[in-house]
Amino acid sequence: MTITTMLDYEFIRYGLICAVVVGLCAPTVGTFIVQRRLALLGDGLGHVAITGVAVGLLTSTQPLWTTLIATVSAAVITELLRTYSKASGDVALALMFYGGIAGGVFLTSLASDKGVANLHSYLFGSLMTTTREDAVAIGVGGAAVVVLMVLLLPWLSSISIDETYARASGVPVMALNMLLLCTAAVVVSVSMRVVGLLLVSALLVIPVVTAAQIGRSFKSTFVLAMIAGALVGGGGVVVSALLFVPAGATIVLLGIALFVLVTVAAALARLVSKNRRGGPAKADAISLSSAD
Amino acid sequence: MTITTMLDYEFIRYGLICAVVVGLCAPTVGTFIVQRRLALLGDGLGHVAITGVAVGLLTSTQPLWTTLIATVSAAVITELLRTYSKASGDVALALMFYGGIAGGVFLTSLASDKGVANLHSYLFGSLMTTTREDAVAIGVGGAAVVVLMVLLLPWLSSISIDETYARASGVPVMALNMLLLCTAAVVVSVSMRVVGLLLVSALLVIPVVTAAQIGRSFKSTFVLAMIAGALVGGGGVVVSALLFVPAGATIVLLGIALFVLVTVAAALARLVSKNRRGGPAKADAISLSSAD
Amino acid sequence: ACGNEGSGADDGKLSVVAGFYPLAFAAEQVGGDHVAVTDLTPPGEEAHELELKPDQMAEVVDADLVVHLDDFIPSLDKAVEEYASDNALDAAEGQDLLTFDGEIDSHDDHGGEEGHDDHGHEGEEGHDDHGEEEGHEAEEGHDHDHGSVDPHLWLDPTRYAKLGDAIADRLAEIDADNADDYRANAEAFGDDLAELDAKFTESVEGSERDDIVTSHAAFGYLADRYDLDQIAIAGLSPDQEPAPARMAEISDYIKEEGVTTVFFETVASPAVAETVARESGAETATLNPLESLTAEDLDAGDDYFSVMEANLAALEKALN
Amino acid sequence: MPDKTPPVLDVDGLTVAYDRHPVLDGLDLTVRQGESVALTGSNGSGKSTLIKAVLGLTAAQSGAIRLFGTDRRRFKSHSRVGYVPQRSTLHGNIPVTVKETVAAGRLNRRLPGLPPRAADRRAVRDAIASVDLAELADRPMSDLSGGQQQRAYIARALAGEPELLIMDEPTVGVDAGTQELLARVVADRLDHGCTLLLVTHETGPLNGYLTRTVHLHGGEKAYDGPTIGLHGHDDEPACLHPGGEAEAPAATAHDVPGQLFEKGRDR
Amino acid sequence: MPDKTPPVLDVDGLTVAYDRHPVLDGLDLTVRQGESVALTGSNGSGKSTLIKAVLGLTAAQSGAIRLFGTDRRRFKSHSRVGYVPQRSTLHGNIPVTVKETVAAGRLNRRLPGLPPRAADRRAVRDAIASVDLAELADRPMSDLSGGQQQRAYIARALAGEPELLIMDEPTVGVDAGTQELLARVVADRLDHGCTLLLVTHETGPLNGYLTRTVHLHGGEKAYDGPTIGLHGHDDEPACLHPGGEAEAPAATAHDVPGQLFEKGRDR
Ligand SMILES: Nc1ncnc2c1ncn2[C@@H]1O[C@H](COP(=O)(O)OP(=O)(O)OP(=O)(O)O)[C@@H](O)[C@H]1O
Ligand SMILES: Nc1ncnc2c1ncn2[C@@H]1O[C@H](COP(=O)(O)OP(=O)(O)OP(=O)(O)O)[C@@H](O)[C@H]1O
Ligand SMILES: [Mg+2]
Ligand SMILES: [Mg+2]
Ligand SMILES: [Zn+2]
Repeated sequence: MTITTMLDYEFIRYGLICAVVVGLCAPTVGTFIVQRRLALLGDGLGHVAITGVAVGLLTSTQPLWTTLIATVSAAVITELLRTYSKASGDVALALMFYGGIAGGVFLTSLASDKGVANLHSYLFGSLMTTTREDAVAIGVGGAAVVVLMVLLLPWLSSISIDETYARASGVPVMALNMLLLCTAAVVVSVSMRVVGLLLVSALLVIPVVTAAQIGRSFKSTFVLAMIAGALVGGGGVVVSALLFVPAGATIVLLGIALFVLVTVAAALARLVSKNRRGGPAKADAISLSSAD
Repeated sequence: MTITTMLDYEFIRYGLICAVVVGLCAPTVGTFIVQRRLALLGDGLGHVAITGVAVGLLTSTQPLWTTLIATVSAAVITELLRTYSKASGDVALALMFYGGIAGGVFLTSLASDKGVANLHSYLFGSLMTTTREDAVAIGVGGAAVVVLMVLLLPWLSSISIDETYARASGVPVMALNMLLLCTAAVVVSVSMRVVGLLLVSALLVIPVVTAAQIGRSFKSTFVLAMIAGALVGGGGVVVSALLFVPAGATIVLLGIALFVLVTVAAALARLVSKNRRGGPAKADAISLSSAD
Repeated sequence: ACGNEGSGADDGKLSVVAGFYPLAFAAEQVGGDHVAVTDLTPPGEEAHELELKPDQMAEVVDADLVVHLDDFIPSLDKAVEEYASDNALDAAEGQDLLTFDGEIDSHDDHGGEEGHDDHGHEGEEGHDDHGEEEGHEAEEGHDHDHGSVDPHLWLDPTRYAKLGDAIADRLAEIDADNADDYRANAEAFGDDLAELDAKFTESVEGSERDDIVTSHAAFGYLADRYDLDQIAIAGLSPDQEPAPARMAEISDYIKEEGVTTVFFETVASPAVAETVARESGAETATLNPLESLTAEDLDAGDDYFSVMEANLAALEKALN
Repeated sequence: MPDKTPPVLDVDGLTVAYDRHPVLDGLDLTVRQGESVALTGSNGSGKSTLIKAVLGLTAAQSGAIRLFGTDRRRFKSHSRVGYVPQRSTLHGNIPVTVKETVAAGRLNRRLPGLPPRAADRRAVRDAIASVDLAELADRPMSDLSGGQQQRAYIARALAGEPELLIMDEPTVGVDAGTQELLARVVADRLDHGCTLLLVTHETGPLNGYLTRTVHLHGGEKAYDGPTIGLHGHDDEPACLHPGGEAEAPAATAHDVPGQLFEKGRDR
Repeated sequence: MPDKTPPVLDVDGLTVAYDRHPVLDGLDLTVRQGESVALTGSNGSGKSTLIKAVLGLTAAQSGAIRLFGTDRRRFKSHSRVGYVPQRSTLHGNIPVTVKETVAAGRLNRRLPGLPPRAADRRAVRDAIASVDLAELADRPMSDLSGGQQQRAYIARALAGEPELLIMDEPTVGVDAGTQELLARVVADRLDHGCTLLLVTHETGPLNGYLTRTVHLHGGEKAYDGPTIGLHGHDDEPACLHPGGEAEAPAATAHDVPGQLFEKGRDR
């Protein structure tokens, strides 16, 4: 396959659309998640989804609903744990992780004769098997999430940056926290069915930390993260199509490569500017004192 | 199987020994890990182990060695990332997670004709299939880890509590950090072959956060965590044997149940003592002023 | 092994523990009324993902015979090695095994064959996170923990018949009183399989095409026996996320060669097969690799033979 | 003046205990509009606890708290109260600028989901200028020195244009020049009818504007009256010199003198 | 006295820059054994940066730093230096008691892997007592008030029985009683030949013991000489009154007077 014939294939077109949309949308939620040190939330929700599917199969309910219920309640419990026990975010996440896995294993073993075995086919999508409907759903849902996050940016950033102050100044902290975590739960549960859990949970984090290496403010980091996510998503699909490698893993590795590149470049830039500091430093000082 | 006949089975005896030893030993490393907000380190190392096994199979090296090399270098990289980039621990972990998974997927897809397919049998053990040699190895290794952690407790706790101060006061922070993370890497890589990754990574965290709910100092939390770990490990094996459920998952769920119980009990105790504060409060005040 | 009171001893039957469905089915056919067979993999469960629970371990330890397939269920292998090495029968013993290399198809510039990779997931603890892993990735479902040797030998009736004979020999050793019954049962089982083999040979030999496109390479023995070309999309495991280039290549091949059907397996997600089918204009159909039967299958009275007949019908339709 | 204006903050029989340790014990306090109150007391005497209870950051065992005449739990006009916490610190992985930090103090005047109006932008800019951080407005907080960060937190409280300013040791680590600047800002706010409740151990230019002192000791008010000795070690005025003008009878109930008194049982 | 004792800290042409912003620019500073030096300067003038560079917490672009005559990078007798950071805060999931916190300051006198000796235990106990926290020694730090926590950090620096005490605004939030207590502790240490380098904006009992003042401005020493105006606003003595006795010529290079001077370009 070459770069020109690639788009002749429908499944590559849809995969590309989904990758770019998830790349744009996941970091908008991810910025707040990363700020509050919950970088592994996406993965944790994925683990809980296993229990959700198991419950769905056991009770003969549509697994999508039980998954959503399981992940949203896990998000709520994480938040409550964080708020009311002495546990920090990562501990709440870890409890969710291990509880999610162990719960899934336990339930399957209790009722293995109900077809519960086949959990994973309810859980994991693959970028290359997305359909037109998937692409439309992801596009519409993704746009809604982006709009919500952008509109609430100052509020969500204030609770992520200094929660105690936000609470003292009357921001509805609990409600916003729940909104954020539930949005994350919905984004992860829905899009992992389409693009796979690895991809969505990695795109929640990697573009954001990449952007944070060069961003100078919360807002610029937010925007840079969206750009990085879309770039890595789109680029990964193209590279994987050219190189005969799986798309999801390629996107993630490309994201990590970009992170390393940006981090090293930023460090070098700092070093260089330090060494020739005589110049800009003086200029700086002058502009500052004249402004005084 | 009943509680009396249970110990007639050799495999239950060995499983019980391994569960109790891992229950005692994992929290000693875990206390420092949890204090530095790296609660998901164990799971992350497990993900990296996948890449390690893949490399071993591709290069026809003994997978145990490549796994150890992979997890130890991942631990080192996590620490370097945390120290030199602006990323916090959870972000470093997330990069390791997703990099580990994606790397494994990628490598397997590149060379699937080399028997790489069979990754998991190199990775995951099960408590119920531990042998005498496993039990001996785990026992000796576990004891060594406990001794090391106990001897270095003040140093390791000082770098976990206030790393900047420790650095300023001449504690060899980098060396101790590396020692800690490498110990964690070795503990996880070795014992997941025997008792499973879920079990060892969960026991790294759950007993510690349980203990932190009632501990009043670092040292008491450390000791309580060991007790909780051993209790849960041993209890879980017994319960799983009686109830015909998988041992690993049972231990983890039991651990979470204990955490919930302790947290609720501690919260209730606080509430009660608040409401009857008139009594102890006055007494307290008196003892304080008379001591003055 | 301790406590060898033998769970089957109560009613005078031999206790036989089998790793998963085809092994259990063969043991039942051969053992008849003289044995009580326990299938360690519950209906509908992925065999490779099995974590042995304490009570199952006790069954393995106490069994008169354990029938397993080396490299298929890692935790069972270990249990057998430690606690039942004297009472175990490896189903692969004495069989002419296929490796994935080359034998299965010719389309593999990049990783094709290999069949399965492993996966384990919900099963044992470990996996899981693990499970995750692939999970993360792939579409999932069925999978296999086998190295470069293809374990699905029961999909070739002639090899499956040899397993019946091997089980009969072992049972005869253990329970000399009923040796003749076991040999007779094995012979009858072999006859049924020979009949099935004849049906396959007949309908496949006369068919227009000999390409079978599957979502992963579980049907190597079937292809080997009946001279078919197996083209596996994801190459290895159904868990493995397929490379887009591979999917495009197979779509092109399907269009060029006029292949009509893309097969997926009962337990695996059909997503990859459906995508390739959509892209190339082919249809999808199921082939059952028979690693386990679901509770519904069993309730409906299905067994190895009826499922193989269904597979045959699907093949006939696709190849003609 | 104090007696004629309406009460802005009304604390009635407030009791707060952490675990088994009582910190505030039936505390009464009324602050009227336009007053400027210094809240003093030794370390651990419960000053921050009082403030946290008023802001709803700590649960009280008993007692009532009214803000602008409304019970705290029903109080919704959060923009009327500004808050500078003791020891704010940075955490999180993403850089946050001074402007973004200060803008968080203006959120309680904005409608969720709507962009800031011109007035909001101006208020943020003015607040930053008033602590002399205009040149650093777009720099990440993590690049700032300790005192500069503290000034940003003060600006955050000012950005909401509050009527009641509650500051917990706000001038900690702030240099003398900026303290004087800040004193002028505070004076200006007081002129506009703003009310001030300020915790302090330090002496400094601000103290000149604090006309009333409330001194906590042993979970109760040990002194409540006019500030004595405006310059110098004025953070403990009533206790070091428990003069006749103290209105609180509690002050005389303590018979421990000077130094010891300050290191008493309430730590 | 200062000129006769050996230098304890010797900073030579120290230059530190963050990103493109130079903070210290070829700074020279020598502190001799037994001196007690106040390090002053407005917010952002580089006081903490200087201290961090001395302790190896910040990389310097150029310049040499010698501690007790040894280059900082080869300096190994860490127990000779005690440090109180500006704004220590708690983090982590596990409770840590006051005693455990203070014991961390003693580690540099212990051999890794060995239990504490009686002297170690005594030093920790004495340090805690010297900041008047004995009764709270076994309480978790998170239960303490802001000032109490600060006192624990001071005790941590004292626990190593250092010869050079470097404190970055140590009395921030510490009540007057404890400040006096602390002043006595410091006086006692000075009597025993200890050296003191202390950053401060505040006035307080400690300042009486600070005989020399180094004032930073624009990345350079603006004043280095005896402390002027011991009580009062003495954190900016030389600049508000750049008297003739200033040894640093830099002080006269600035022609900006009073107030403006304090809010100069170095913020
Ligand atoms: N990590 C950093 N990155 C970039 N700039 C920094 C960093 N730390 C400090 N600075 C800048 O360096 C300058 C000096 O900071 P420093 O902390 O040394 O000041 P200070 O004299 O201690 O002030 P304060 O009295 O407020 O504590 C400040 O202008 C600050 O903005
Ligand atoms: N979260 C907590 N848990 C338990 N006890 C606490 C907690 N916070 C404060 N305390 C205790 O309550 C008492 C009052 O603390 P508070 O912070 O109100 O003091 P403060 O007057 O503000 O002191 P400072 O001048 O040091 O800031 C102290 O004795 C402290 O030990
Ligand atoms: Mg306070
Ligand atoms: Mg400073
Ligand atoms: Zn298979």
